[in-house]
Amino acid sequence: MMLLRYAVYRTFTMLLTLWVVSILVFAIINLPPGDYLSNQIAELRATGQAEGVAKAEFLRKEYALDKPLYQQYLIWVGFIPGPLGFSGLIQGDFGWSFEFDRPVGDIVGDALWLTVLVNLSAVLFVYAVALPLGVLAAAKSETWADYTAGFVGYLGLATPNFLLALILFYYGHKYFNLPIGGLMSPEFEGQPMSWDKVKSILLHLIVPTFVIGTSGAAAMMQRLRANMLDELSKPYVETAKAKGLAPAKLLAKYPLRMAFNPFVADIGNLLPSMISGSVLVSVVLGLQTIGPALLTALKSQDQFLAGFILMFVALLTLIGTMISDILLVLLDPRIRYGGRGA
Amino acid sequence: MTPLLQVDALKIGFGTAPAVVEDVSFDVMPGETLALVGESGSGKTLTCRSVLRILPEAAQLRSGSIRFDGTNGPQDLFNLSERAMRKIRGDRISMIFQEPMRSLSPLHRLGNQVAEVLRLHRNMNRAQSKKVVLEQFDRVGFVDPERAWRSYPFEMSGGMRQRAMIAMAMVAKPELLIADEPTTALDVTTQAQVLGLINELQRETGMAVILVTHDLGVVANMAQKVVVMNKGRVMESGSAADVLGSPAHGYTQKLFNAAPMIPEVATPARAMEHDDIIMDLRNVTKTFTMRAGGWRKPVTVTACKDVNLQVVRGKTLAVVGESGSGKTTCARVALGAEVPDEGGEVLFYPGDGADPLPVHGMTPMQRTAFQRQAQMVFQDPYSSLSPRMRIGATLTEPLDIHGIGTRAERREKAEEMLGWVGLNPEMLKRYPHAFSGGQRQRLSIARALTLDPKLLICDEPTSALDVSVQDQILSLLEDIRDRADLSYLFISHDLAVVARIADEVAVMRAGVIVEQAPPDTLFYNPQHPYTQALIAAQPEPDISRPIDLDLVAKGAGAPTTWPEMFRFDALEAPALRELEPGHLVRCHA
Amino acid sequence: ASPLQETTFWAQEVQQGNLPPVHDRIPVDPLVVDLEEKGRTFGKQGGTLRTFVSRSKDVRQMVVYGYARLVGYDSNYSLYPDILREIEVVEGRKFIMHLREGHKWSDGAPFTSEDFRYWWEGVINNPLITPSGPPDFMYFDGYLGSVTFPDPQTVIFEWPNPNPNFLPLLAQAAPPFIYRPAHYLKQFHGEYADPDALAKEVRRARVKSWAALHNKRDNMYKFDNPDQPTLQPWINASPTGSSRQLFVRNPYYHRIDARGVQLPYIDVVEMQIVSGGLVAAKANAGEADLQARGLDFPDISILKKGEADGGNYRTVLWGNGAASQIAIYPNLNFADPVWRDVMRDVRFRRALSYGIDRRMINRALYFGLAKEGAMTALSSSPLYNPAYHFASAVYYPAKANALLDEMGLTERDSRGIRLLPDGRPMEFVVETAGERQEVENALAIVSDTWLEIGVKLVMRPLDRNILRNRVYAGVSMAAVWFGWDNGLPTLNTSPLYLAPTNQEFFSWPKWGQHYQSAGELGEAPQDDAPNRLLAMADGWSHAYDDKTREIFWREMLRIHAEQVYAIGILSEAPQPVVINKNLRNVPDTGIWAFDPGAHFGVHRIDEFYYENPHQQVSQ
Amino acid sequence: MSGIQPDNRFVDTAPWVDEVDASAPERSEMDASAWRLTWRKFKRHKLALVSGIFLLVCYLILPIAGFIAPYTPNERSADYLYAPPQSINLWHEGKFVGPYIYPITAKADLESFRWTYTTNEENPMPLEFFCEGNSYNLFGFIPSDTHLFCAPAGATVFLWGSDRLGRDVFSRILYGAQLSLTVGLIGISVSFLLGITFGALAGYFGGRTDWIVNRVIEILRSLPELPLWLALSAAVPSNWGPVAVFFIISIILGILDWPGLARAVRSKFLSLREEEFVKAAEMMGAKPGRVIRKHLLPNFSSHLIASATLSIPAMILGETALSFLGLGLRAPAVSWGVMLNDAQNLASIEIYWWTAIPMLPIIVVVLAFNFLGDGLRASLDPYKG
Ligand SMILES: Nc1ncnc2c1ncn2[C@@H]1O[C@H](COP(=O)(O)OP(=O)(O)OP(=O)(O)O)[C@@H](O)[C@H]1O
Ligand SMILES: Nc1ncnc2c1ncn2[C@@H]1O[C@H](COP(=O)(O)OP(=O)(O)OP(=O)(O)O)[C@@H](O)[C@H]1O
Ligand SMILES: [Mg+2]
Ligand SMILES: [Mg+2]
Repeated sequence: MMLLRYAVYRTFTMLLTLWVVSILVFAIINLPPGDYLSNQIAELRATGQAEGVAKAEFLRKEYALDKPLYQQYLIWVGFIPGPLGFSGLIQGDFGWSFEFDRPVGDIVGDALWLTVLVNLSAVLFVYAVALPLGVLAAAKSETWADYTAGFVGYLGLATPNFLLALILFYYGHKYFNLPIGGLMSPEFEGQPMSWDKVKSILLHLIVPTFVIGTSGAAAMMQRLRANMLDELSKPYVETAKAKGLAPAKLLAKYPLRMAFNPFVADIGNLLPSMISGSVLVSVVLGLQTIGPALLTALKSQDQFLAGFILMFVALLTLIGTMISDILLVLLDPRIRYGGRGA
Repeated sequence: MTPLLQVDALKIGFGTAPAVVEDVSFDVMPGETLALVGESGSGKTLTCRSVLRILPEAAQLRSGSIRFDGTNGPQDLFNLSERAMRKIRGDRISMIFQEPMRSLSPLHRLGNQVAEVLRLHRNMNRAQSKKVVLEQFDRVGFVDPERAWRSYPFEMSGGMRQRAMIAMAMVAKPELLIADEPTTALDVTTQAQVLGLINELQRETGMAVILVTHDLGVVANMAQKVVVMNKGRVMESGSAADVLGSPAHGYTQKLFNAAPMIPEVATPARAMEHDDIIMDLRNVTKTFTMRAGGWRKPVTVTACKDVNLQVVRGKTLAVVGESGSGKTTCARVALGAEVPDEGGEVLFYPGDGADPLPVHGMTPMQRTAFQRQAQMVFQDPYSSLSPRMRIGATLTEPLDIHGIGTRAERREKAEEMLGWVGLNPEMLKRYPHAFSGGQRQRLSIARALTLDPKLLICDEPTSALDVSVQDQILSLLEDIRDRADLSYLFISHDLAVVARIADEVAVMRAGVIVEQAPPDTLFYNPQHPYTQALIAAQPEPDISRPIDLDLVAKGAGAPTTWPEMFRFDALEAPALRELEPGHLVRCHA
Repeated sequence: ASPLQETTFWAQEVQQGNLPPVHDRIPVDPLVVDLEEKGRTFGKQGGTLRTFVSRSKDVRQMVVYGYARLVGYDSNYSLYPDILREIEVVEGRKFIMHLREGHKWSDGAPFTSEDFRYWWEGVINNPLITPSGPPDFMYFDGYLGSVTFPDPQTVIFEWPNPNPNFLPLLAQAAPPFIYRPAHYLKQFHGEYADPDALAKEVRRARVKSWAALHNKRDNMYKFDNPDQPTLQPWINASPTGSSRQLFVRNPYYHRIDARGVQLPYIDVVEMQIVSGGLVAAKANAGEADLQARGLDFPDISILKKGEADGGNYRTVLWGNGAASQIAIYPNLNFADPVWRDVMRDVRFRRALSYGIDRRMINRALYFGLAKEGAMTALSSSPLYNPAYHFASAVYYPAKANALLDEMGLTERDSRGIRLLPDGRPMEFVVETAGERQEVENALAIVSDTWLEIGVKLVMRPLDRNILRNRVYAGVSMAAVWFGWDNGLPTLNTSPLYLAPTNQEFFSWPKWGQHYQSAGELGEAPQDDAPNRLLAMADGWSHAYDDKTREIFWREMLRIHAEQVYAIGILSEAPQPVVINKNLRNVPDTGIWAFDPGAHFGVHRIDEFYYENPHQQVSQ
Repeated sequence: MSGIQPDNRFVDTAPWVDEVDASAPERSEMDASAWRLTWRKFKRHKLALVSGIFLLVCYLILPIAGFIAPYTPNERSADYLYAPPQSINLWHEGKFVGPYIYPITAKADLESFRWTYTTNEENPMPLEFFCEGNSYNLFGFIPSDTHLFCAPAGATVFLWGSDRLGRDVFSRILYGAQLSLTVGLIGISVSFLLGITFGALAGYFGGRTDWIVNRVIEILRSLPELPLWLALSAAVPSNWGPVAVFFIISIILGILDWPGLARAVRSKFLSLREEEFVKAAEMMGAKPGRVIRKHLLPNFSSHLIASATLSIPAMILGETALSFLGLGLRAPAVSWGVMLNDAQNLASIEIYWWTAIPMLPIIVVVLAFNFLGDGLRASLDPYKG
């Protein structure tokens, strides 16, 4: 009941925030000098392609890029009509990607599930590895198990992702015949799901999951370990021990839940990072996720694509923080969001 | 018959320091109750914990042996594997920890925590265990077991948490129950109920009990054997009749002499003057919204209702009453830690004719001044001490906050305070967890006193102290009161203590004050059935005069069963009437 | 000639009657390639060629590699009719194009002058599709050319004055497609299509107008619309957005070998989009059959290692066709007046050039395999002149110092850095696109030797778009880029790109803008030399005999050599090319250039074949 | 000394005095400050102590890196490109020579396109000590050209090989440490300062403060860093040195980076502020600042220490990601990130493995920080020892 009211209230705040973010996003995208089409024209001229110039000019008119920035913003969001009527974000028209020459919705839609797949598997990897190891490292702190886990984690952390990927690709291919780059064997692309395709995807996922996951896992593990160590000597753990609980269950039920507080706070970041996380890694690994599309769009100032992805990520961020705030109360009943003493 | 538990030449120490428990031996027979009494900090808790091998990380079991001879045959508890030990914990031997407030997980509902034992050792499913636990909750005196099941520990009063802890330890019907001061936070009628429950279980299952307590009355009523400890050593041990009847050791004699008693009162006292009051609680009502809900409709609890209390300058107002009746809540409201519901207000009179200050509407400046003059001793000293702050820092903090003295002076003051409460200055370096329960309670008192306050609210300040230390502390408090005109709002369950220190007593039950009078009047002529029940339930340290636990446990029964004159239903209580000058009773005309 | 042979790849389709037999597919007078003359061998049809690109829009590389043009360059960089049967040039101003009889689009529709007409009338002169009107190349000397279509096989382009730019333009790697598959595009054209159907189509494609739809479907160069018919050797057979693009042989392709086998030899090209950084790793793993794009010289050692470890490929080194592999462009239109004046002094530019130890750079970065020297026509160009190549391009710090001293820049600060006339230290900021490590390495070496002449080089990597915008705006002091794309000019190559006619030459963005915008933007060059370059370029355009043209060309190259507008460091840097061991007809030496050359284009990738195509397919 | 009485009761027979032992231990001992006590506990952590000393040495070396390195960072040995690591030996053919190296000569192998090196094992060339080399600045401002050791004329001393341009990897690592171990930490500090401050304010005060801080966090988090960096790379004035640019970038990174930490701090504080000891402190009159500093933060210090340790590798490596966008450090500045950036290709893994050596100091330093942090955490842990 209280939570329900809280959720409704947060939704309203969210819309407000989203609006502020939309202004900022638009401003930032347009911060670097030039715009997509003028860059495009320059590039076309530089490579001697007279032909494309006419097309670029055509698009400039059609997408109102010849209007002042504030009008472009209003058209983009859908507050005022563009050259061909209302068609903004709030009308459900996400715009056109000049770079890919397709509607923004299509591009994002295609890449979305791969993105979620890659990052979800990375997140699962992080949790699957970091949770048990972090708890173990805390329970067996200052033993070789603890040190080994820490060392391996830091090894992953201290290796630049791209280098790590290259190493894994190179030796993985050499010794285990793992594929290099991509998310599935090319012959499966556009094919319906089949057992072989799933296998291929899983095989391709190994290295990216590992590369994206290691740093996250190491970070989570160490933090969890620290938080767990704080909890382990608390009296309530002794009580639980006096009940005769087995260590694994005991740790999971009592101190882990306490130690989890800071991580729940960050669960809000999980959603957006599913989309925009690991951009650079995806770029260097050649994964067809949203990340590389975003980077390309930003670099070339493909403003509708970049804008939409950024707004999408922002929305997820907002939803994420809301979820994390609600989870926080569920996790720790003592937490209230009111002011002090109120 | 072989003893169920044999503790032999136990020696426990910390680091390189001399042992804190030395050469402790005793036997517990099945079905028997052994009382462990002794000075605060003498190692009782450590001894108990070593039976379950749950000692602080820094503690070392230096030597000795502990054997347990339960249904599974004799076992050497010191050399048992962890796995085998887990089978014993909670199942064969269970323990009630001394500080129930800290010993419960703050994130889990009480029901969940208690039922876990059953699910673990008795293979019960959720529904079965819930049924058993609710029953147990009822037997330890929860008026609304269902609410207790759903509550989080922080939503419960001190005594309620303690009862949950008791329920947790007893619900699985262990062979040996180690109860480390299980009733300190309970009023005497509830205490009687719990002790009765223990007795009952002993009769039913042949459970043996190690009962750590400071209350010699409880010892007299419960124990067959007594072990007296002091400074880590056993001073005297033997059958209860012998030890209580004719203490042989000097320490034992001293201890028993210090036991306070409710005085035999010949005449009622004169009414109290209420002209120079220092604090005035007016129509204080406090309603809490339970967190238990989540997505459901919120449930509210009225902790206290329409409480009017006046603390007279230089005098002691004692509040006694049922566990969960809102005493702590009133105290916290009085010092501004909680905001009362609309309509209530608390006024503080700085004295010297200055205008009264509304505690809940002060400017920051006024607040700082107020906080210097009014201090509180929390019911739960462990929680109120910063776990990561050394005691030295904790004790100097109030001075630090108010910018009093230099570093060295603060330090000296801290040492002096420690001396006052009978602790060693060497302890300044320790963290709160490295103290015994009674020591922490004294630390809490010491901290409250460092600022030389004008008003001190003590929430059960001596419950964890053995009678001789308690005597010392009470003398100290009286001394300061007389010397520095300090006023107390004193919450306690121990009527004997109240009788000694109070100038006026208010009795609370179910969130309202049912009777209020000077102690002598009250003990001479208790009017309210609840007050009468309380006085009757106070155990006496005389083995020849046992109280009938079952009888007094009934207390005064539910308010709806009281004589017509006092009866009330839910929160619709009759008004408080002045029967004779200074003697208020809640009754119909 | 020998009888035509049916293509195995399409044999089944032909049998089932879905496709006409080969003699009905190819033009009546196909282009018969003379393999023997080129020293090449006859091949077999079949096989899949795997290659990598790094961006999804690089699908267009297939138009480049395929290199079927109306007229194209041969491997000696002379023009010959390719798609056209013949082209007559009258007085250099009238171009009569003769199409091949029976030439068909890849969907079997005839390729006729109607396709040109559609381009001219339906596309170029339709204000909705092309709001900016006919493209620049249709204007010459201010006159718009005319296009006529006397019969289905003939198209005539005509200008009042001789237009020497027209044919080279058609042979470009990225040519203007002056013909469009009219039969296909008409369904998207407001003037031809059924309005209702069109409106539905517009909605389906989620675009805003039929013109946008037309534009979207009409991607001759982008090559991303599998439905659009083409004349290229391979046709796109994959949906857009896929990371693997398949290209299958064009059944109507107009070339055959002398034995009557229709080209291309290779059935399928599989182009996979991978991250740029992984191309070398994939090539090393033997996953590329023909790869140069995405490979840089530093990758050579790992490629050779893969070869030695038993990889099924060989690596050869071609030369890069840009006029300079790394060139520094001092911005003569820089906004800071003090710096600008310094940079406009030719002595300064020469001094910088003398201050570069090119040998060292060549050795460190290219094993000494590149050619050290200034930016000028490459050695394989008929216009090559060693004097220009080495002009101011030897390491001669004493001379550099002398030049700078002579300019009066004698004051130095405590670090030994010379001071500008207004007292600031000479911190010469060179901006790069930050894409090539070799540039950074080269600049690291340059900065060491420039210190000796008292100039401090500050390197600043930027994104290429940002770099361009900064240069154009005149806020960047100097930039690094390749030299002229076309390092292999012939007499008949327009030298316009040597003159300040476009802002893409980073030394004179403003002058270029002035020329491009016909005086509206930018600023006119005041100095002698640039104006002379403009005059020469104009002169070349109006010279019709080789002799005069050569004079103009050489004079322009001389001016560049003398003025050192761009400080070239080295050229003909080796470009690794990975070739499957079974792939035949791939030259061991060659020029890797976009224009002219179209990368593999001039080397006629449609003549490459597998020794054992069947084994290849099963891979 | 049996205390068993006839009635089976035990009475202790040892002498007993009824007195509290209030004798204070030594004064100096008493006055030991909290820091001293913590330090005493810390010292017992051998691994942490060793790590701390190691890091201290590292930082002490920074200002004199130029002295220890045989070469300056951008000194190229044109004839020794991609030279493999050379070892320093003491004994030559059973004879003690003192530290010496064998000279090497390079040959371009145009078959495999590598530089191949032959070692002349006949000719041991003793190292020179306190010799003259290229000049550098001691402590950043004292010009000097004396090096601890250098190669004798005609030889080279590449302890960890040389890179593509013939620069000594060992020396560059030493110089790189000067940046990698300092500038990045500034970003961390900024981020921690902001994160803790705002997180603490939001968590402790809750209500309106919490609302505002959370909206700021949400907005900052929604604003992707990528485009900001891109915009920045265009906006930084071009005559700024690489270090200055990097400095600014790392501060901006810090400014953008705090929300994560702030959320963690906030959520923990939301829970901690309900604790009884916080109430107790407040009721003694403690101001919010004090409650936060003395009561709340210490209870979250383990997490903070762990987070700080973890952000160090991120900061050292952050620039490799930045250089992807043209914003990283660049020549002539050297840092470990820059060096690794150069090593991000297959050849560096498979052929010129020594160019990837900069990973080593990163790992060692990070592990040292980790052990140090863990030791610190343990010595702040009241339950330990
Ligand atoms: N972690 C620790 N480090 C050092 N000393 C400790 C530690 N824990 C307990 N002690 C000391 O051990 C002694 C025995 O403690 P214990 O808790 O057993 O006392 P107790 O008899 O239960 O006292 P109380 O009645 O006050 O609860 C006390 O003096 C206490 O100060
Ligand atoms: N934070 C809270 N949320 C909900 N209910 C609360 C809260 N604090 C107290 N209560 C309820 O208020 C009632 C009064 O509690 P209070 O702590 O004042 O009792 P008490 O008289 O001090 O009892 P005890 O003697 O057991 O300490 C109890 O029923 C308790 O459950
Ligand atoms: Mg105790
Ligand atoms: Mg209470």
